[in-house]
Amino acid sequence: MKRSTRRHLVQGVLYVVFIAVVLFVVLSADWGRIQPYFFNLDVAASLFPEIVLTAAKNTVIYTLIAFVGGVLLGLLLALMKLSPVLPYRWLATGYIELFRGLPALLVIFGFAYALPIALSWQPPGGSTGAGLIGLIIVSSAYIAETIRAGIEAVPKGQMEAARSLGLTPLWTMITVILPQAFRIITPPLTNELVIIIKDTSLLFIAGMALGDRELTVFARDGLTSTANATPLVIAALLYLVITLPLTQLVAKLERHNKRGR
Amino acid sequence: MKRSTRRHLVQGVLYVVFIAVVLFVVLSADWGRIQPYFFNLDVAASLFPEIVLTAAKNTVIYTLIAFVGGVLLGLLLALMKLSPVLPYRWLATGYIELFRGLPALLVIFGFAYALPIALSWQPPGGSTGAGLIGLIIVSSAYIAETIRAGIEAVPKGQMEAARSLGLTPLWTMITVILPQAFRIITPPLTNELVIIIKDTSLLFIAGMALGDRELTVFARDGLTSTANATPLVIAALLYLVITLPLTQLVAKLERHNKRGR
Amino acid sequence: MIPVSHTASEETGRGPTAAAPAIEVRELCKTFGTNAVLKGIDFHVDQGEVVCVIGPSGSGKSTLLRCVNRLEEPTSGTIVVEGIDITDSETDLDAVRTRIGIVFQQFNLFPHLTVLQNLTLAQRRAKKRGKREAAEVARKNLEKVGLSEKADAFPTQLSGGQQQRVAIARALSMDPDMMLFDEPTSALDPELVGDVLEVMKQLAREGMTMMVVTHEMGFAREVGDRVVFMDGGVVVEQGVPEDVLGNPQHERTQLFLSKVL
Amino acid sequence: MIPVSHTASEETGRGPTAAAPAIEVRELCKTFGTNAVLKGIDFHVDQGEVVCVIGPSGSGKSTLLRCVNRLEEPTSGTIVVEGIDITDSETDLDAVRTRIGIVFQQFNLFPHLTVLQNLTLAQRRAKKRGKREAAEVARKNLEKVGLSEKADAFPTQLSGGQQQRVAIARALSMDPDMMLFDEPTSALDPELVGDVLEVMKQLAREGMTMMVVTHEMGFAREVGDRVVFMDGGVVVEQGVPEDVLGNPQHERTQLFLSKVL
Amino acid sequence: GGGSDDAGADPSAGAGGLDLVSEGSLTVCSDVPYPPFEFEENGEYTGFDMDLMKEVAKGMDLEFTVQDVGFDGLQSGAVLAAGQCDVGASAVTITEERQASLAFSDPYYDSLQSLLVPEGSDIASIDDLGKKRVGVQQGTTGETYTRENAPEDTEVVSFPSDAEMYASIQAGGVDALLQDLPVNIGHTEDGAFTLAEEYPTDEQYGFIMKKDGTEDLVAAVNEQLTAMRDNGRYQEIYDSYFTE
Ligand SMILES: Nc1ncnc2c1ncn2[C@@H]1O[C@H](COP(=O)(O)OP(=O)(O)OP(=O)(O)O)[C@@H](O)[C@H]1O
Ligand SMILES: Nc1ncnc2c1ncn2[C@@H]1O[C@H](COP(=O)(O)OP(=O)(O)OP(=O)(O)O)[C@@H](O)[C@H]1O
Ligand SMILES: [Mg+2]
Ligand SMILES: [Mg+2]
Repeated sequence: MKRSTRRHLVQGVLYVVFIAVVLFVVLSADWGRIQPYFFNLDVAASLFPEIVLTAAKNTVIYTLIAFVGGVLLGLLLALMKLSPVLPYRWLATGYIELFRGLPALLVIFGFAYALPIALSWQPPGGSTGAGLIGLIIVSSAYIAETIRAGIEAVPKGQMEAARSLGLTPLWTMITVILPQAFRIITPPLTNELVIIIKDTSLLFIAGMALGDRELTVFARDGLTSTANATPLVIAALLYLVITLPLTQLVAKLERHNKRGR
Repeated sequence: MKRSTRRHLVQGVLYVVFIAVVLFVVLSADWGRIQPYFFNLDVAASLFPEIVLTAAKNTVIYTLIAFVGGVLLGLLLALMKLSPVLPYRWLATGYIELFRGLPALLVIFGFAYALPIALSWQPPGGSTGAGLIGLIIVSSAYIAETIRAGIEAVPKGQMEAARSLGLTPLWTMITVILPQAFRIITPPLTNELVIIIKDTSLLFIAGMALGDRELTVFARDGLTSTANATPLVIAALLYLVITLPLTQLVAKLERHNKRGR
Repeated sequence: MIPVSHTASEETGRGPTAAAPAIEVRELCKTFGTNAVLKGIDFHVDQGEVVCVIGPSGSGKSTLLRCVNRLEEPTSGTIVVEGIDITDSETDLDAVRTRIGIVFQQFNLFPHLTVLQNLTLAQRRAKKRGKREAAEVARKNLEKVGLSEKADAFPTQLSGGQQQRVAIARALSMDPDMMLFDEPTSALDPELVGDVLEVMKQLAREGMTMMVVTHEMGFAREVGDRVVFMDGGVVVEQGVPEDVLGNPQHERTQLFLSKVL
Repeated sequence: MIPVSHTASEETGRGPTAAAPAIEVRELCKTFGTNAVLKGIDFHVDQGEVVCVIGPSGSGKSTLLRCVNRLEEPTSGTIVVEGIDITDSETDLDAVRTRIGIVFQQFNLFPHLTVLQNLTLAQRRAKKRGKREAAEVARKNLEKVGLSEKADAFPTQLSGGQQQRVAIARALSMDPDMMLFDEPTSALDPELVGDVLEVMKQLAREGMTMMVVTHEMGFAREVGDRVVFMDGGVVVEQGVPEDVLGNPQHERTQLFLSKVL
Repeated sequence: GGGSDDAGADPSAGAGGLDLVSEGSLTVCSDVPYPPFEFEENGEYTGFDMDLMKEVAKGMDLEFTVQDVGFDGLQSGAVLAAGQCDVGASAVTITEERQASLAFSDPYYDSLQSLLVPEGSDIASIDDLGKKRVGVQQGTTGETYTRENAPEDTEVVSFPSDAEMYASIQAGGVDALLQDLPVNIGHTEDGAFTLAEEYPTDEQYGFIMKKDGTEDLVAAVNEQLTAMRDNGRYQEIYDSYFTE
């Protein structure tokens, strides 16, 4: 038997096994039993349009706030971590290690409750505002590492060329390093954005007013009042509607970068 | 004024501002008000040794199960995504996009409840077992992308050199590509491990028997029964005890890799 | 998709025959997307002949060489290696490849394996040689390139020139019938070029069939039996070195030589 | 930490004087960790002189050149550029650097800026030139290197030789008093080397002070006023090109030249 | 299972009539802890709901097994549909909407709500909540009651569980909590908070079961509840949790 023939045979067998597995899973599932709990049409209909106009909208707003805040704070932390000044480096490292090591749930809880107790200060935006501060803190720790990696990925020669032209360190950073760093990290940064979209579901731990509800809280409200899991499924679909275009964008950017190399 | 003098001055001012901010935060915090609610010694004492022997232990066990499962499934998905066979690529891409786009919370919920209903099948380990399947599914989607990136980061010349020596594609993958890919991705893979440690806190959505509780469930139960946040603080510290050595390891590996280049 | 001509293999049968040229390329075309890189190449290397291929950057030299062992899929045309039509989809490529040694500009040693393991891997997996036999062959070839004492070193511990000599020894360990070189000295510091060229001259003296893409005109003049000048995806001129290098007929050849000599 | 001698600047005052050499290096030592790379270099370049530095890989040529504008921090020794002691911590390095043009082996163009923007950036930020004046100077220098028509191209759209000529034009746009070159043609395809050398010869004819680290012995012989041979971190031999290249005194020089000529 | 022999007093709950998830035992799902309805003490599940179900199981001659499940799985009825347990006992309010998806037992507890405020607060009744922030637990009677009875301009903040609510009132995030009376009583113990008002609601708690195919189980549970009320066992348990 020739090798190429054998290879075709192996490939054929793999195909058959693969299709068999898919068929088995699909057929052995009792779709009729799932449907009333997970795809109840009446329940689904009762969620609209509010689930989009309030819940999805709030998810997007919270995501943008946490992302913009995270990028600004993250940029500061990244520069501190790369700074020659030792205490800055320590502070940034400690901050990043701390907030990357803790579950976001606990951090949000801490900021929502410990901060007001400690400082006798109510953050703007009430409980959601406090939760958002926690989310910004967590995301900035991750984003700081992404930005630092981006800065370090800019070839050292760029810095040297800029400095030997007489540019100051600040101007070098602004005009030469950061523009390239942000281009390099657009894919991982978009990934951070997707992660934040999903982490907004943790804001609930800080408590939420009716008009402030995002997708997960809204879905859980629906779940308790209807005693049915359909709201979670609808929420899941809406998450995909928001995140999938972004992950597609990341994939496209990565392909683009690869070609550019 | 000489430039270097000016630079020293600017740096000095920055220092002063920085120390002032730190002092302000420390002094304006009312530590006396925080202490009884967040560091109650009696409450803390009542948590031991169970919080270590049961909760932390379970967290570690769940993490290992989800990580090993995630790496095995992720490797399969990565190879499928790089395969020349179109349906494999589609399936892997769809799977990865789906489970990276959904909040882990919803996926765990789905697997904990939809799977048993649909298949009339109780996963081993009860609700925790079902939740773990969800966690494996989610982590495998992320790990697949990490492994794929690792494989693609192995210089193309390695594959070409191996193939032109007459090695088959399978042997090339096993003896040449994967060993290098895994070396490259040790840092991001360790990061995935840290993320999984923290994501085990989401297993609470699947519910948990007394002996199966991990750190977050244990701490939240403690919070409710003691009406005090000390259990959360202790849990946070224990998370750091588990994650910090790992993040340190990642940092060390990254420094090492950089030097090696 | 790939027009396949069986004539060559029908005439000569499988396996090398004294009469057949080592490499015979007929009307080879290769297109990347819309970029026609090879535009109908007719080219051959006789048994025991040393052919040097020269030409400007982008003229298609590497692509031609890579087509010869199907690292690139030809768009059309026929390539017959020792009487075997390698554009035929039934041909066992892995077996043919063990008979063609290739050395690239980038040395492409396997960085995770020692020098000895680099030399034995393909012997054992593709040639199914035993451990002892493979090591014996490897040591013999390491001695040939003057690096016996480096058997247990890792590639990164060697200088560029040493790495390239190991790459040659690795290719020789498969007992190839011919060796292809793609600018083997371009990535080397000038003072390390000599050692590599010396090894190649030695090979030529021993009667190895060789196809060498190079910018080293001195080597081409001294060692080459024939020089082929390529430009824009076609063979512009070929002949004995004295003619092509000393008295070029075509304008393009004259222009190129005026720049590099 | 860095021993500083004020004698040079005290003797000559600030600013260039006709008598002072353009570059004067005295007892320069540079250690990386435990690796002594420069072991007491005494070296100078006079106004209008073209000095070529040759030597084997790792001998410290690049390190010497990089010390001259403090891209590397000298471990000990003095470097006086146009009468200004640049190892003095009070020296405004950015101002000195605008007077020293550097061209690297890797062209280090800013990939996110057009050719024109590459040439105007430092003029505007470091020399505070107006937009129009900067563009004018840039165009003048682009014409000088024969690339007027590429002003609006991005670096990736240029060949290696064109990129290197842009890098030269960028350095010239700062109106430097001297130019340092670090193997400016090593990263180029052989047929692109000529254009770059031509631009450099033109510069030399115009009387530019130049320090050129190179492997191009032809250039050194034709253009160099003096050739300096370095090995193992010391200057082994120097003199007019005919002597050093044609009739080397030291064994190490002879060995090196026998390999590269 | 052998257990149903004894319950054979009622012909409708005859042997084999109950399709239990684990033969011979009554598996009860609950979202623990929610004191005093369900909580853990010395490694055992206890509380009002738990003690009642323990009696029910005993009366049906079944083993009593508890599964601690998450809030979402329980409230959506998914744990019942997924076959993890037979009965849900977790202070679930009987509502018409839920009855469309779940089967309820007879009511076993009249929901009493109350308003918790910090000591010295100027909130004396639900009518003072205007422009104030009041914390409620998602999916509870307290939440519904607040939305229906508090002034229009009250800001109602919902929380995943009582733990976060209590944390929030301490942090000053909310000015009052409207919650099950027994739960709020627990929060008055250290003296920082006090009860401003109590509200009888016309809502009641019931045990939940799967919607379809559990008619026999519902009847059997109801029968036990009736028997407990008749023989005074219900009052005994009630008093141990809700009367000083
Ligand atoms: N994988 C590929 N995809 C697309 N284009 C390619 C690919 N490989 C080579 N090319 C293009 O084919 C042309 C010829 O490339 P090739 O490497 O054969 O030239 P060469 O003569 O070897 O040049 P050099 O001396 O620079 O190595 C170039 O224009 C190159 O851009
Ligand atoms: N940043 C650095 N850190 C540590 N060692 C360094 C660094 N830069 C250079 N070296 C070491 O200093 C020595 C001299 O390097 P240098 O680049 O000056 O040599 P060179 O003469 O320019 O060689 P080449 O011809 O290869 O460019 C080398 O051994 C190198 O490994
Ligand atoms: Mg090539
Ligand atoms: Mg150098």
